[in-house]
Amino acid sequence: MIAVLKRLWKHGIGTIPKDELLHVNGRGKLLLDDTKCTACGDCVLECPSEALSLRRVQNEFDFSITYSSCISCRVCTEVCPTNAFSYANEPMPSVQLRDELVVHYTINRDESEPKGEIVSDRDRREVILKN
Amino acid sequence: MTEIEEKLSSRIKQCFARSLHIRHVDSGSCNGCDFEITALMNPVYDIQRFGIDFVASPRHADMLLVTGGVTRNLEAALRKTYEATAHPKMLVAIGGCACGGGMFGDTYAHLGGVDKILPVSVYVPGCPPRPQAILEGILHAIERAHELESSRKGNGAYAARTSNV
Amino acid sequence: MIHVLLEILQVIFIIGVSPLIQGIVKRTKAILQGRQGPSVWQPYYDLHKYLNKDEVLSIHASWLFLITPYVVFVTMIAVVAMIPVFITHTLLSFTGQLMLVVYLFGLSRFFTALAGIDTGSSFGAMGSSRDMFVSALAEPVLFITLLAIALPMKTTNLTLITSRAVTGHSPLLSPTFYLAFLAFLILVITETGRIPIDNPDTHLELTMIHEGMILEYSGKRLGLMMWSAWIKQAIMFTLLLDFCFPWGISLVVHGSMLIASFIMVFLKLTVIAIVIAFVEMSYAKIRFFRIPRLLSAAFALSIISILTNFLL
Amino acid sequence: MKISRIIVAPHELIHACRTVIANHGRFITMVASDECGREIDRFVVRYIFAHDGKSMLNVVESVLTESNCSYPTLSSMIPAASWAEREAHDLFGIFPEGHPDLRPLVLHDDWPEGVYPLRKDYALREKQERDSFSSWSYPKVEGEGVFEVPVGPIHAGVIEPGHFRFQVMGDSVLHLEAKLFYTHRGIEKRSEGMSVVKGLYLAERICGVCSVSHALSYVQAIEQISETRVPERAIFLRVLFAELERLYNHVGDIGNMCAGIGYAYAVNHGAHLKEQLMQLNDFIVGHRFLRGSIALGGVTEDITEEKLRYIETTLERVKKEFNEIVEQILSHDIVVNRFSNTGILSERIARELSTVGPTARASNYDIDVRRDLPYAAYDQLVFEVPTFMEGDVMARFKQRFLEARQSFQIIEQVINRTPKGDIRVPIGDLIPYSFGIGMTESPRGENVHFVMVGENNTIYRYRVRSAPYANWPAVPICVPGNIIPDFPLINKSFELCYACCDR
Repeated sequence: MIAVLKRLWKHGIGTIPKDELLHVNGRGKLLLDDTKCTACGDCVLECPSEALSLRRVQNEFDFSITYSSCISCRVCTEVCPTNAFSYANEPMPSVQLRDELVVHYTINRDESEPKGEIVSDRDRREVILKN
Repeated sequence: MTEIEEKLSSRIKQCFARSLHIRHVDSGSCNGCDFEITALMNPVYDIQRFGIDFVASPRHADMLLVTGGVTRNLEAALRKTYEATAHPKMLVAIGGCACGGGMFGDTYAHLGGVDKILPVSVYVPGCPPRPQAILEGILHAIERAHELESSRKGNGAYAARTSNV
Repeated sequence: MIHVLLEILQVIFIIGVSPLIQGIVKRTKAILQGRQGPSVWQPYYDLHKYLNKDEVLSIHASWLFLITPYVVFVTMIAVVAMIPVFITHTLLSFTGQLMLVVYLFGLSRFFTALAGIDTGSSFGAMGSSRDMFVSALAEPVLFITLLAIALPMKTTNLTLITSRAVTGHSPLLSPTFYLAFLAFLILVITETGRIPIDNPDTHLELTMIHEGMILEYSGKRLGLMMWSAWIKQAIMFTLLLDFCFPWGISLVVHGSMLIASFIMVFLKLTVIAIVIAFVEMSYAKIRFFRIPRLLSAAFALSIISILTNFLL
Repeated sequence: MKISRIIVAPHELIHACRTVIANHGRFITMVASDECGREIDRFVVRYIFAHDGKSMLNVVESVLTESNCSYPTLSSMIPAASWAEREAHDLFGIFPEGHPDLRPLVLHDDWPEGVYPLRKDYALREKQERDSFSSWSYPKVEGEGVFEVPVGPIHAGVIEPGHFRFQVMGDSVLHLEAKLFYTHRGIEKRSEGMSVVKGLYLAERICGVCSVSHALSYVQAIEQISETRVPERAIFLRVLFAELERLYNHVGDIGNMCAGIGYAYAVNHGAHLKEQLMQLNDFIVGHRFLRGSIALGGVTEDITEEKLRYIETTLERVKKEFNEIVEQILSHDIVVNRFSNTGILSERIARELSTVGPTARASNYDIDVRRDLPYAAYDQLVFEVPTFMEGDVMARFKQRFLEARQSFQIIEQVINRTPKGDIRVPIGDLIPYSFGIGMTESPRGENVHFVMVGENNTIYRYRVRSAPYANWPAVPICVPGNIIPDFPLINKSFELCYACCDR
């Protein structure tokens, strides 16, 4: 009993205050800087969990990140030639509908020469490259 | 929504905001999410100060935290646990696997995602989500507890729709 | 008239304050573990929620399962009506009261255990069998201990015991008191299902005793079962106060005296709750088959206490 | 590590394995595979043996034809092979003749008969209807006063799923039957056809709390095939990550074991220490479970000098508190009483079942991959492998404590000795249909990964024998004779993960 009190005296209460609780330091949410992205599709091909997809919509590209699949592995940050990816310090959003876990970015790059339309096909779990 | 229903839902929200009992169900996770849920109970995060506690029986619980993307061998057990929980109840999917299959996806032994068999209130993505994210998800679910009554009515229809999955 | 009102107030006080005592125990434990812990009002919130929830019943549940929470709750209220809290008068008062208290505890136990078996769940049955094992040992010891307390007071009427304890010379001088006090403390821990006998916070279904029996309850009935357990805890604490630390319990109906005794009782209950939390934190659960040893220690203590009473 | 292959006909398997064992070979696991894509008809079984101290593995191989896919069982000679053979029977439909217990293991009773998911002609996504007629048979103990207590698969605490059946007399356990593989996700099938780079992320997710060890086993298997030489700095950093993982697991387990006896004080302080270690992990590689730290051909993240210093100061603090807490726990007489003589695993059974890790070492079975088959930089570091004679819960508790102390020492050495240089090299070419075997010592024991690559750098067959897979069969053996309330304690003292056993 004395030991219990001694420890409490020495180390106090370790609980972090409520207002600091939701503050996170490590990698959390994956973000894309759509001004840097050239829609080359390398990340889509390399992503191990098929969290990324790229789709051509007329003259633009629709780039999407599916948070429910993202495993924060940093492969995309490594392969991206323009360093367009970054991790925010906030956790991935908790949502009510699964569709809200997908964020879309529209990429409009005239000067880039995209390799083609890349679709991450979730049913077949492979990436199809179409020209 | 009738007046009675509206009253009822505010009452539920009021109840859950101060006292929430959680039952954790592992439906085939890698153990990572489970450990982060355990971490919520440690002195640093101390989830009990929010009036949230983990209980031993689904009958005592208001919320199920499901980790893992439902394996074939656990599908029946998960359904039974859900049925054994008293209304009003919520189901929160913790981790990438529970949200949509994660790395393992859809295989002969893995359904990939809790929402294929049961209605999910809140999805918490991450592999595994940090304790802070899980807590945020739980608080998020409490906030929308007032929608529970409507989901309760839709339940029958949902079961019928998913029975042939 | 004022007596009856006060006595009813006494009953309401114990029923109302019992969740708070539980809250204080939990909060103290949390602080000793180095964390902030739930608010002391948490049991009230829990109770409020349980009473508002729907129930899920096992298909095997019979009338016994359904009726048990009410039986247990009413039994506890009946006991509360017999024990002095801040005045020595009680709603029910007669010779042999102590025996009835033990038997009423036995009745609630009997029903809880049957309800545990009733649903056919293995944990319920396991909890019931263990509870019967513990109570088979604890009940005779409780008798002897109560006897050890009743003997120097020369009555089994709780009102008289308490009033004699209050008016009599300080019991702190006699060894009888210390021995009986120790024995009673062990029994308080046993009866309230705390460490080192049972673990109230456990999530391990294989080690549960009380929790195992109420595993199948949900909603309102679960709330009642929990509340009954808290009331029982409050009763045990109050009995401990009545027998061993009766200072401040008012003998007569007098305004300022009553307020003082009210505050005293409240403070004493808080102190006991904190002490129990300390005991719980400093011990681990003992091996199941070692429980008889602990209880036989209590038995021996009360026997010696009785003997010293005759010898000294 | 050198691999020597012995190829025999099925009827010669027993003889060949006996010879290997006589030459001090230690049975590790059996790997079955369906290799119908090549010119082989059709199944291959491989029994893997290790020669401790010589850094050599023996693989006894045999080809089974599709028409006659049976082979003599080795379970009677090597009890440890029993599960692997049962699993192969479930997933490939190859038949070990004379096996004493061929009940389904991985696929439960509702899986239809005659359907084998790991055969190459079975599509990954093909679902099967539930066969509700067959049921799992449990051996029963009969007699007056004996009754059965079924537990699980969903448990009351935050624990993984497993089903246990106790045959009890009062509270004393007469027999325990464990039905596992509830979290079987089909990872081995899932990996087939995946590129080896992506396979690493799958390997990390086999188990939440041994991610580094699993990833390391996997990359070692691939590096063995491609004959990659990993840079010096990287192998030291690998040791750092592996030991940090061991540390947070052992520290957490020490607290967790006290949960089995309701000693809440130690549970919470243990959890607090573990949290500090996990926050340290988060700080150095950005993941609380150290996922994403190991890469093919090295490590992903370089640890800067400041980070190394930070690790040093944090561990100094944790170490002091850890010693304090363990001292307090061990001086508590109820704890000592509950821990000693509970759940004894005898040395004989530990050896026969080829148990691994702290469990084996606490039963005086002195094996440790770090010392016997050194990998990463372990051959350049000085550390001891503690062992105990008793084999009870107390021995396993002290074992973890002493091992954690060794880990503190190893990390200290790594911090002072890590050389400068590259942290990653590209891996070489992978010759199709060659295999590699990676072995590492996780906090729970040795993890063995068998990887066979196919064409275009994809995985052809991936088999994981995790530490819990080797240790689980020992648990039901040491429970009878104890009482039911002691089971959670015994189970926690083994600290077996269900996820990496079931895969």
